[in-house]
Amino acid sequence: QTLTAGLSAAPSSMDPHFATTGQNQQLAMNLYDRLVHIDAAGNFTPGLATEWEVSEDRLTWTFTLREGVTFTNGSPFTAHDVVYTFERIPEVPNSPAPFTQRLAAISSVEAVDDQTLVVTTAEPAPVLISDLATIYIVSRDAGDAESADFDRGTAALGTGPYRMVSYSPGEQLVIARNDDYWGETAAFEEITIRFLDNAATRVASLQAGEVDFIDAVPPNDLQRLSADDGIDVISAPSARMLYMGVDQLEDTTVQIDPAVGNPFLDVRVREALSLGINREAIIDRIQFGSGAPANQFAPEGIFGHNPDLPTPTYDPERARELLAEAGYEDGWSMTIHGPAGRYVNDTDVLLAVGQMWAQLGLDVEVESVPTNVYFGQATAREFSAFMVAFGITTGESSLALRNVLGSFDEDRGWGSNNRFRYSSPEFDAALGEAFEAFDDAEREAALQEAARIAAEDVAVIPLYWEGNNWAVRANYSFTPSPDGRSLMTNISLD
Amino acid sequence: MVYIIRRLMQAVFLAAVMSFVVFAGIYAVGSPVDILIDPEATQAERLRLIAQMGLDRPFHEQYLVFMGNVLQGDFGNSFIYNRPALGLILERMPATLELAFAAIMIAVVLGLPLGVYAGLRPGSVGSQGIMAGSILGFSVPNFWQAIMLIMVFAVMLGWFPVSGRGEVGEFLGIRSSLFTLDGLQHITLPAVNLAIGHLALVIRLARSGVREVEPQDYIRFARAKGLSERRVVFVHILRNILIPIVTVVGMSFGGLIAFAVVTESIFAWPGMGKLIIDSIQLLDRPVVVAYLIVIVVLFIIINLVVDLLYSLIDPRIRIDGGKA
Amino acid sequence: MSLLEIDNLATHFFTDAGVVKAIDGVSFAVDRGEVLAVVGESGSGKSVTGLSVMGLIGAPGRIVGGTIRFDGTQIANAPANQMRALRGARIAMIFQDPMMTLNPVLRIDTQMLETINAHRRMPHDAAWTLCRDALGRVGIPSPDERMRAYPHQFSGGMRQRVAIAIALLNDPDLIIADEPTTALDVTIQAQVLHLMQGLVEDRGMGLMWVTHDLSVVAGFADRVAVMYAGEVVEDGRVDDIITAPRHPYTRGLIGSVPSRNQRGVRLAQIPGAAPQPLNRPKGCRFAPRCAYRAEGCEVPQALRDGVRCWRTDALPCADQEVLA
Amino acid sequence: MSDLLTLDNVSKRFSKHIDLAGRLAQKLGAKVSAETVHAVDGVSLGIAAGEVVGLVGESGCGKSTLGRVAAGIHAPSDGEVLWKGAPLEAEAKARLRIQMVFQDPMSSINPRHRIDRVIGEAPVFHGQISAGEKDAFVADLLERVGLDPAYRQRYPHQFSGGQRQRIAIARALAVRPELIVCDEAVSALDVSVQAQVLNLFMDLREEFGLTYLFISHDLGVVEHIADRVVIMYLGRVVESAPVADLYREPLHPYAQALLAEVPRLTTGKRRYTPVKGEIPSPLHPPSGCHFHPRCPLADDQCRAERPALRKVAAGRTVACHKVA
Amino acid sequence: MTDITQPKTANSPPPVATTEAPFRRVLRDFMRNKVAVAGLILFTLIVFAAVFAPLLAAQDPYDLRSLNIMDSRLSPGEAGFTGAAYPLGTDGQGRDMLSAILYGLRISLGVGVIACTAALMLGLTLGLIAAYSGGRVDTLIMRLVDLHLSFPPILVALILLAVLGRGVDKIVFTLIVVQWATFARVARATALSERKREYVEAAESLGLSRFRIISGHLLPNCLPPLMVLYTVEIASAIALEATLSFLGVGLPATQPSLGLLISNGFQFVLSGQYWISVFPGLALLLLIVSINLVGDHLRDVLNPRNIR
Ligand SMILES: Nc1ncnc2c1ncn2[C@@H]1O[C@H](COP(=O)(O)OP(=O)(O)OP(=O)(O)O)[C@@H](O)[C@H]1O
Ligand SMILES: Nc1ncnc2c1ncn2[C@@H]1O[C@H](COP(=O)(O)OP(=O)(O)OP(=O)(O)O)[C@@H](O)[C@H]1O
Ligand SMILES: [Mg+2]
Ligand SMILES: [Mg+2]
Ligand code: NI
Repeated sequence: QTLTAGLSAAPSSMDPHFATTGQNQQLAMNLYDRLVHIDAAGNFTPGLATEWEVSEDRLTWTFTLREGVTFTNGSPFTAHDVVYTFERIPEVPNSPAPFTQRLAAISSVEAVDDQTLVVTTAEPAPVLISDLATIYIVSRDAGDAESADFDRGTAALGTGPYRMVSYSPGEQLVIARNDDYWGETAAFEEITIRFLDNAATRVASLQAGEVDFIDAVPPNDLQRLSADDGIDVISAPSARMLYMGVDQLEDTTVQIDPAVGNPFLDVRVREALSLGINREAIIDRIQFGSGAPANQFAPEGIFGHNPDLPTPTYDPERARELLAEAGYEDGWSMTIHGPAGRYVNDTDVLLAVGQMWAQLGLDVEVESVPTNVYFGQATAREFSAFMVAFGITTGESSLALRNVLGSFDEDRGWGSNNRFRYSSPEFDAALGEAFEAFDDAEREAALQEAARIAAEDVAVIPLYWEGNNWAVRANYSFTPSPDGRSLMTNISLD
Repeated sequence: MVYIIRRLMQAVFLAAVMSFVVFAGIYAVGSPVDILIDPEATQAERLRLIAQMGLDRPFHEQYLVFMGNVLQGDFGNSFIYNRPALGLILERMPATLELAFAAIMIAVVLGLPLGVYAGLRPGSVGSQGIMAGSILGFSVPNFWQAIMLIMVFAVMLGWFPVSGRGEVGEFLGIRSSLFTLDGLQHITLPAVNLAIGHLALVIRLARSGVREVEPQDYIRFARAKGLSERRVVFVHILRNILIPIVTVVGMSFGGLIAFAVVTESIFAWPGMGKLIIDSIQLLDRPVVVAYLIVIVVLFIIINLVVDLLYSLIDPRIRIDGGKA
Repeated sequence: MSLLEIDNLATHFFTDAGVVKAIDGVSFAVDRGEVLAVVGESGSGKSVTGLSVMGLIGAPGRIVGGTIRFDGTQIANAPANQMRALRGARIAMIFQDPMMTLNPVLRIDTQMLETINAHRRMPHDAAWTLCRDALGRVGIPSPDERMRAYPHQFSGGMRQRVAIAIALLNDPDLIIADEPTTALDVTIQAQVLHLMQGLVEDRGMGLMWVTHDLSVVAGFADRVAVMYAGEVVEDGRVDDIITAPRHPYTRGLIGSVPSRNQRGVRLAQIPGAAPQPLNRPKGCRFAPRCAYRAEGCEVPQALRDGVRCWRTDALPCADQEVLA
Repeated sequence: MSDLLTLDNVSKRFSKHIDLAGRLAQKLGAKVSAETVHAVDGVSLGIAAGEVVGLVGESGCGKSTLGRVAAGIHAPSDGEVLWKGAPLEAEAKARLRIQMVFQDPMSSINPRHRIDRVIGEAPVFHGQISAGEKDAFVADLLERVGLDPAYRQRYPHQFSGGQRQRIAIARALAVRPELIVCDEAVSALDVSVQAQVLNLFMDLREEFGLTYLFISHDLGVVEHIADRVVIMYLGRVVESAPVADLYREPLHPYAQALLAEVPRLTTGKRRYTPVKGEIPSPLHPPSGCHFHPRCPLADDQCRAERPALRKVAAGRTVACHKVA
Repeated sequence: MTDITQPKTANSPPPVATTEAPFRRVLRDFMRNKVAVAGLILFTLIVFAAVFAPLLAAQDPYDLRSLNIMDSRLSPGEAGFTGAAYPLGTDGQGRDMLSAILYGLRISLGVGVIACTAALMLGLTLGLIAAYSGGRVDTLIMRLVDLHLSFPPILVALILLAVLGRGVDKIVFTLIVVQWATFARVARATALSERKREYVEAAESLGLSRFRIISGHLLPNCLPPLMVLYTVEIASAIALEATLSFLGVGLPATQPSLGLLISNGFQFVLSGQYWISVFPGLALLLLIVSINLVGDHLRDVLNPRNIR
């Protein structure tokens, strides 16, 4: 049995250590294995490590590695390979999304024997396990391989369910079943993964039977594909939240007349803007029902989700009242910004937001900026109200909260995505607690508290969690995973 | 000789100017780091990346370093793919070239006979149909045609695959999808898409060429010699109308490579066009500059070939110095 | 029976603007070994006459009346195959502009050999020798090399000689020469005239020599047919026509030639200009310009006794008139 | 001298210079040379007031170029042009005193201007007449050249060739010239119309006391209208003589050949015995006397040495080693 | 006999049948071809619709307040939230397609015409200067043109727009940059061949000024081929703008040109909401075809070989 899949995003490299980006990782997952796995419920399960324990002082981790595992070149998997991998990661150059952060806590690694690995951290690091669940182990036979050697396949030595057959950048990746895989035998003998970034092409290819599976089904095609008997559509919510960031730094803001001041400093205004957005309509009319109204970064199922937060309901009356209360009954003029082509139907969503705010009495211009310029300008704080998204890939909300909502502080590494400069000591304190807590329950409570504070402050104006959609030919089935990746291992033939 | 030197000088000049303009342009747009960088990354990682890519240095320094490397044949690594930019482009060039070639073939093989027919029988219904078709072909935007082709031939009729390059065969050491049945199936729609505009152009050129050449005395003389109509048309007329056609086909070969940007992105054809548009969007400067330089070189080669063809077709033209 | 007999030939062009009666009443005959000069001003229909004989009138033109007998067979509007077999084999034609009669992109040998191959089977070597000898005969130095040259490598006079050589390749019975020397310089014109003179004498073929300049053929032709506005107005032996022109137009024509008149003296001139073929006078076409116009000139004239003028006998003595 | 216009040892060269690429190629050992055409090569000529000087020679011998130099359109590369003894260059007004009439009445009149602008523009521009006088002025001029003044609102294409030539003459007369350079002014016209225009020239000469430099390749025309004839061969004057003398007894071998070949309206068969050889290319003229390769009298001296233009009799000069 | 020797009797009326001015002749020849006339009528209608779009359109599609997202993707003729029917349906934002197309035509046509006119003027000026001056000026200008023409317009535009960003002014600028060279080259070529004509020499020998010769004599004679090019280039500018919009650069999303409308609707084509893409597509097609029809026939009519 073979499978041909059409994926929307091509990887930047087949080097599993090059970038943490989803499109790279979801492919690496087929070829390489990790010490620890995460199951659908978010629990850590044994991978290449069969068991692990933490010392009393919570600084030393001892991993017992699985026996009898071999790499695709036949050499056995040992602790030395793990050491090699950990040492290689910081050496990979030019990575836009390096793994270094994931190994930052580690102060040393040691292969005690072939099957025993000891990891020491400088400080107690509760997130180590979840970080290790993203590190792919490569055979030390790869030597000083460069990223290009992984593309060519010469260094692509893993222990995953598949092995690499061929890769043409931007075009396709062919992988074949790894018969020596220690786990469940893979479902397909060979998989051809084609990179089809044009949505219409992707859908047409599925319909024409050229591919059996596609991801990122454009929402507008959902209905039609569902109606097709030969095709099944699978939808799942994702952990990527779109939101409007509004500048809260100073008394004035770039896109608004200084005479008006900076209305966003007033929490009533922020709340009004949030109440003025008809999230259901956006999801229904623009996203064709794909996605869910959002109230916080972590959707249900993500560690740190606060189930008690209400979702803002569309209430233009109340919104206008609040604006009036804040002294802005006549509104103000401004341009709102969003990227063009970065998120699903992003320009349309932004236009809809503009429409809705215009109906609150604001004089809104909408500008969607090509992605390549957009983020630079956003970072340079050239926008006053702008649309961005943050997707949680680690299974918990801590990074999202720290990077997006934490007070901007370069030295501390907080608030790197806080382009609108929300800053709340309470929030920072709550989040800080979460980063120190070793106990899961304690951490969860801290994260939930932080989420609550942010929601009450209307730190950002949440829009919706993007929906993920896949489609398969009817004789295949696909089970989405919580991280929203398109994993070949989740596809099977009926 | 003079001609070749002149061409080379032009090429070097062109490449230098282009590379500077593009380099400066992309510098002006912004830093790729902002697009590339993982939202989860810290400031330290960000700075490290900027330093690694050499983006922290002043503009002129970046440019000089880049040009220095270029002179040694190194165009730098792609910011995104982390691989040599030139290699990345050369890897994808065959696919684009083969697409452009297939399109040119279609345009010429279909366009020439149709145009000659329309030129020989200007009033007939057939030729008016051809001309109407060519105006249409001229007018319909490329991307729109592509969508329609996919809709009709791939999705509705299922005759051709929607996307991709298909199987690649090897013949005489050249790897191309033109050598396999599967490959041919795959290339048909994109090649047709790319060809339509140029087909229309070739038809027009052929038609006006015939209308120009036919009343000439040497065609009359050929007829007066008692030659068969076939020989008159295929030898005497055709040879004479080839010049403008070769020019335009040659020029448009470059254009095709560029227009492949649209076709490639719609048909998911793994060529340079798709790469370049992504690269421009992601500000992958080394790739964009390398691409342009490769294009300049291609253009020079094409122009040379066209000029050589000229002197083959038209003995009056000498390579070094225009008309004799 | 003459070699070529044209009787009341009419060829019209059916254009958008109306029917252009290019020729309308052309009659004359050419015998073997005879040189007939067809003389007339620009637009009088000389070339159309020649092309009509060759069957080379293309759309929108058509022979609409009259007969052309070649060697006894009627060939006006003959089927294409029949004409093709005659053209280049038994009737050959040479055109005015030597720059344009040879196909610029084909080698001389190609253009010569195809003329032979179109009409008879012959081994390549023999055909080649034949061609080379033909070139030699028209006075092209080192014909072996020249066979491989392209037309642009020849001067105008040489090209015209090559064209003549091609016309002679298949030993035609009749040659139609459409102003073959008009574009040439005096000394080169003399070379061509010399050549043609020799050929006609040696081979005894018929020659129809079209020209607008009576003096060119004065010492060369046997007979002259004078054309005006699409019809032959006078036809006779060359000496008779020069010494005693009988049609007023012929008189004017001869009177206008400067070298015949004394220096500095006003030239005899015909007022006005030849009528446009779309709106010609109803009756005698020359009447509006005619000095001897009288009542009775409003009816179309017939060619009687070699003149198309009913008053020819009433005209004053020619010599007196010219000096007037 | 009382000459109106004097050309003193005037030369005109057209050269294609070598560019940077060419020089590079030269360094690399390629044969690259600047190509220079000596269109006019050391010509001295005086034109007296009221005189008609005929300038004859074969195509490409530099007649037009000389005419343009004389009219001040081209600056000479060497030598001097004097107007009434003073350098022509210096005086803008003097240049208006010399006007040209060109060969092709189709291209010598701006097709987009109405006749009144064609004729009236320059005098108004130079302030010779006021804008208000223009209409009457143009009407008057049209009448003088034999055209109905009512036509002055028409466009050039609405006139026949002869009429257009009259318009061109009127345009030249409009700025009150003293010398008119007629460059093949009647060559493109039919014989009957040519006679009309020649007559007009003669009439105007009398009426306005004009001086002509009358360029033509038609010896008959020149004989008719000129007082003195200058014969050029490949950029040089070979003979200059009063018209009667020259036609009675040409001295230079080239002049002899040329006059022998002139077609004449005479009766009786005539043998053409042309000079052999082609006209050499002005790019690579023969050494010594340019005519030597075709000259029956040529010897070593002719091959090596350029013959000077010598005075052989009153008003007669010849450039030939062989003429006593 | 007197008439034979009397020179001034050449006053016979002009034998040439046509008595109209060149422009009228062109017009008459043009009118003879029905297809071309149809193209002209169509083009005039489109221009009319574009110019008066604000009066004709039911809605101002650029005004966010007048849009209602609840009305999005209504099929042609369907009534919306507020009860008003949309003759050609609505797009994903709830824009009335008819209004959007009218406004889109306005933008597309405006961009094409303005850009081409500017490019024509620039190219013409430079081309004429190059042709008339010759020498170094000529070389310099022509090298520049060569440089330009050896780059496919779409690439130049893509890069330029990446640098400039979005906006009507920016796309107009880009189109000018992309097109001037073509005009310059053609202008120079025609000017060079016109220059060889003797009427220019005649003007020189009449002592007219340089400026007058270039502007009064050369220029009008160089215009016909340029006018043909101009029409064709307008069409190609419009198509290029559409392509660029399709590729996501060029015009801002709030001011959709036809190209942008098509591209926005592209995603809906396969899902059945054909009207969002097809109607603007048809409008674009009609516009370009009509321009090409006019230009094409103009070429035939202005062909010097047809002018007798
Ligand atoms: N293809 C054509 N379509 C329409 N009219 C034509 C065509 N060919 C010739 N004519 C007309 O027929 C008439 C005779 O033309 P023809 O070429 O025979 O003149 P000619 O005597 O050879 O003149 P010239 O001395 O200029 O060669 C002309 O008025 C011309 O306009
Ligand atoms: N502008 C120019 N550039 C280069 N060469 C030129 C130019 N004008 C004339 N020549 C060359 O100068 C020589 C003389 O040309 P010119 O036109 O004076 O000859 P002509 O005697 O008038 O010939 P014709 O009888 O054909 O008009 C020719 O070889 C021509 O090629
Ligand atoms: Mg003729
Ligand atoms: Mg000349
Ligand atoms: Ni009388």
